[in-house]
Amino acid sequence: MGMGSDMYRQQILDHYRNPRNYGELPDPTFSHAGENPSCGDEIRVDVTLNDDGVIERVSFTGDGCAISQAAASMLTSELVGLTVDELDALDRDDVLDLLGVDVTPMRVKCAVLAEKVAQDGARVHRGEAAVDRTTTE
Amino acid sequence: MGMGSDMYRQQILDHYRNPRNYGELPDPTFSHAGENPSCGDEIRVDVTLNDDGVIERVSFTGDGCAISQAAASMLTSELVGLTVDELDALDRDDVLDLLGVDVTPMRVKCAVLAEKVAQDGARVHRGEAAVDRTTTE
Amino acid sequence: MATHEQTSPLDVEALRAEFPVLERRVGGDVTSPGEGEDDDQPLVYLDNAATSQTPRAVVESMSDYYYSYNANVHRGIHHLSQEASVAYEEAHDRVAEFIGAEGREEIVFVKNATEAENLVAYAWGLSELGPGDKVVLTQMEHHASLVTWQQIAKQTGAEVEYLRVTEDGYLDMDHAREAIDESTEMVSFVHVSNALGTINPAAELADLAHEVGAYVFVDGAQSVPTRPLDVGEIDCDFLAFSGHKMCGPTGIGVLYGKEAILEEMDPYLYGGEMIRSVDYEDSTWEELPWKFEAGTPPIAEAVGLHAACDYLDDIGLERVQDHEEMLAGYAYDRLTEFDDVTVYGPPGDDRGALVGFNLDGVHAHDLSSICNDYAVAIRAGDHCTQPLHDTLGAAASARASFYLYNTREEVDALVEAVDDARQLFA
Amino acid sequence: MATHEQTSPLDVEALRAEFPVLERRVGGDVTSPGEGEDDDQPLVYLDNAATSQTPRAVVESMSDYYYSYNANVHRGIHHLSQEASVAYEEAHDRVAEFIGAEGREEIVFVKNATEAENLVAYAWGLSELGPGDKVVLTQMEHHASLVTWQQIAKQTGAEVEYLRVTEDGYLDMDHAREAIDESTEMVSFVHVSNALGTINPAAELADLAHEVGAYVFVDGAQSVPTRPLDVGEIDCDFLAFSGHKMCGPTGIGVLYGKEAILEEMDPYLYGGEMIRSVDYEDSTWEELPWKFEAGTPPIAEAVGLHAACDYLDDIGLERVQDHEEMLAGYAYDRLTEFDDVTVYGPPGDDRGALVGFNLDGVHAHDLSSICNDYAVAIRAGDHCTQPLHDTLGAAASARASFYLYNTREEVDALVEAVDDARQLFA
Ligand SMILES: Cc1ncc(COP(=O)(O)O)c(C=O)c1O
Ligand SMILES: Cc1ncc(COP(=O)(O)O)c(C=O)c1O
Repeated sequence: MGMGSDMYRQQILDHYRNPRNYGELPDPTFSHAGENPSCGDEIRVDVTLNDDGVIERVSFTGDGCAISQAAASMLTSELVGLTVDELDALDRDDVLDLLGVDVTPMRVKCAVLAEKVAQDGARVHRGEAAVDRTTTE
Repeated sequence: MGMGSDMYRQQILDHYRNPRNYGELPDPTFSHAGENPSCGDEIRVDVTLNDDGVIERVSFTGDGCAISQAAASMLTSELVGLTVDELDALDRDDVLDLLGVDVTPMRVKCAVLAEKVAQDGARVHRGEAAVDRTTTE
Repeated sequence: MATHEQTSPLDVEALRAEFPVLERRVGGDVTSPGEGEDDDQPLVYLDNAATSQTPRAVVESMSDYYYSYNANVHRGIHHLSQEASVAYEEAHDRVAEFIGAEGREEIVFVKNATEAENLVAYAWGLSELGPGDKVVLTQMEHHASLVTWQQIAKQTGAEVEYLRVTEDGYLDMDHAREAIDESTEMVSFVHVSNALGTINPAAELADLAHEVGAYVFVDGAQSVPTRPLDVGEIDCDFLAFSGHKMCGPTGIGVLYGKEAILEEMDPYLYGGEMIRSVDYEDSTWEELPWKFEAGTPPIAEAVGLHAACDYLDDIGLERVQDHEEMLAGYAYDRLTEFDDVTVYGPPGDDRGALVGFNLDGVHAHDLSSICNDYAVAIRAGDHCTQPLHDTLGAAASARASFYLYNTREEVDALVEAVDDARQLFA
Repeated sequence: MATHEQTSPLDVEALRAEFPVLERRVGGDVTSPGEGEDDDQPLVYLDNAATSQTPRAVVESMSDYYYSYNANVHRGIHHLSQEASVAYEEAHDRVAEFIGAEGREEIVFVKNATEAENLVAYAWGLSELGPGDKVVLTQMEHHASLVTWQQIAKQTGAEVEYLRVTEDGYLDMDHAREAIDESTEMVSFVHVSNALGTINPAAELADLAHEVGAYVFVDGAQSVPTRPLDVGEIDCDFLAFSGHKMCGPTGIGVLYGKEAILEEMDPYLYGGEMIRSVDYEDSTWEELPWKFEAGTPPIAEAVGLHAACDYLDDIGLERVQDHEEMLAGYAYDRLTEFDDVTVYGPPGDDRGALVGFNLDGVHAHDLSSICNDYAVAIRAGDHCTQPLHDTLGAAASARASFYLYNTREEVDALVEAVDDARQLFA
């Protein structure tokens, strides 16, 4: 293997090959989808909240580059137990930390897609926004 | 007077100040007008031909920069006695020779205006062209 | 007589060293310029309203682009493309900052100020204008806006009204208050006239337009390079200017537009980089400003324009303005000393950095030729304001225009050349 | 397997010395490019279809313009303006010669190939197209022509028909013969596909179009830079290409049009330099090509494009073509050795200077990122041919594209990087 694999560390490749939380939830509190047109990445996130507004279950489906799909897999693994406000407070550095590698400027849009989709979904659910589909471009 | 007067040698200035053949002919065989939009120069030439197609009388009217008006004055002084074919055979070097100075590229259009107007007028007269107004741009 | 400053706030000698072309010597004999002739006189470049000269820093920024990170922008993943993309996008940010815009969304790179006018005329005008609508221009418009709005109005059935210019070269504001009425959809005016030197009251005109719900398009081709300008203070909806008049390169111009308005507008040029998605049936558009930038943009030129903004801001636009107005005032005073010279436009202490004039009995082109014999580069013609020249009763005028590297001595050289022409043609 | 030449007719090492950027070393670690990181690997630039690199002669011609005769063109009487005007006009002559056009009247300088498409779509299409008319394109059109004609057709009620691409990446000429019928007003096609590498039979398509009285627009963005091209031989009515893909600068493109057709067309951008005369009521237009060049044109860029034509002709376009096709064939052969790599388009011995491909299970963007780790610059995406990619069933593809300064060793570096990606994702 060559010298060039930083952005594709084993952990990312593992999440890409074996995505966690992949699939659709039966009765989600909200679902939201989005895309990163620059790579053609697509992500849809399903979320179930309990009565206190805490995330109980999360899943995603999607298609696209390794960075976008691995980021979705990693992020969704972290969301259960967070409140919607805590979800809202996440920023791009949180995702980049999860990925554990530096992502080049042009690929940041891939990395943050799942996060933005989940956040927009929550906002639409709370009536704070009217985003039809999220896009990271 | 400064060093910069080549293009405005006394002869040219003289023709500009005192144009020869200025005015309109009473009964011209043909009249033709044209312009050089780059300087806004305008020239109209009246020509009388005799039965052999030889230029008998020439006059011009016009308005514009010194180069265009002096060239008209000098050229019209040379045309009497030429046949229309000889007029047609004149080229821009003939006018530049008459002026007796080198004319900068951007001003050549001024210099050749009268010549082009006379030639186009003759061509229209002979039915060889349908130029409404001549332009040297 | 001279009411303006006599001294410059700039260290002009130091500035001139940054412009290699100012060391150029040109042939004293106009009749055979160029090669093979002794280039014996130092160039006096007074044609800055047509195009400004370009400092080393700007030229080198572009060579550096070509020599170290030239690549196509947008969506490229490799190093060079990332570097070029960042540089290209940051050039938008830098220009936004330069004119006080909110951000890159409001800055569209086009090829020149003229294209900026056309962009709005096509993308907004063609669909929004119609019979009964009015576009208000001024009699002193440059052809860039005059011809564009005139032709788009013709195509849409809208009417054009031209605000009059007073005897002393000012915009007739009474006429403005009357003409800008409820039927007015667009008020487009030149900020600093490139023919008269008039500085138009941009904020006041913008107020008049906004009161009747019209948009305001400011032609900043002569103002952005020469004075501090803040789109927020003017509150214009659109602003157009060109790189090549502000120490920047040819091949790039800028359209500023308020984000909310640009957002509403359909694109005008179609192609790569401006689309969101395309299928064989239809297409959707990219975000601002890319929606209006079809095809490979002027990348090196954007880098150069960024450097030009840095260059001008380092000097300080207030000081540039003071310096130029000092020169324009001085030239005005010297030229009006000749009885047979007519200087157009407002008085010497209230004008932009240029002086348009005519010498009785001498065609402006002849005057320009004679100045050129003195290596004094001025422009002669209608300066793309042909209708204005018709109202002035002059087919053409001579124009000397100044920039940060010009000196009072250069004005003296101009005056000497004009005096020579007077004697020659006397 | 390899049926094409293995050796190059070019002295590539000598040529490379003219391109300073090719000495660039870039970070081996893609994750933090740029400053502060060891730039430790020599750049392998294989993104030439997006933009080519720029030789010293071209960059220096532009610096020389800025440093010694920068001035606005047209109608300027002073020395610098004369020199700049002559250079600007001669650049038209040089480009005319480069593509076998009759003269400068047929050469319009625009900002890029995309604008050339739009110019014709607006100036000819908007007024000439209507319901019942058909524009014939190909499924492999670049967005520059696809989106432009699609949108102009929508506005005018004309219909667009896309010529099919066969399984092996060729244009379906049976479909062409059927689709190009009496209702067809325009046939616009890409000469060399920037996604598939297909070389379309331009003269044959032009014949089909002319038989039914349609115009022919050739998108030469990829062909003009890479092979000898003569507009007379193709007999196209229009041709578009960009400076930045042919060793020239950004900020300039060319529209070639037959003189008689351009003559008939109304202008599309309005402003200075393109008018004959203007009053407050109406305007008349300049001669060709100036009628289509509103505002201050890309002067330095025209000088640079002239130098690029000289540069390419000195090398010889036949030799450039042979060299590139050798590289494309070699890359095709090497990449098709991998079972899990799909190469799009025609066989290796019948294609332009590029190879578009995908690696099973690996997104093209990931592949491009990994190549970048090897300092191999390739492009990934839909290459502005999104509808074509839909028909290929691929959202994106990776593309390596070659030019005169590339080597077989660089192809080897690409193949090594692709192989690394295969193993990494296996
Ligand atoms: C086939 C083709 N047509 C048109 C274009 C558009 O060229 P530009 O972006 O320079 O306008 C390109 C380049 O991207 C191309 O490859
Ligand atoms: C006032 C004014 N507006 C517009 C323009 C047009 O600028 P450009 O030719 O760069 O498009 C100019 C310059 O000639 C100008 O002086």
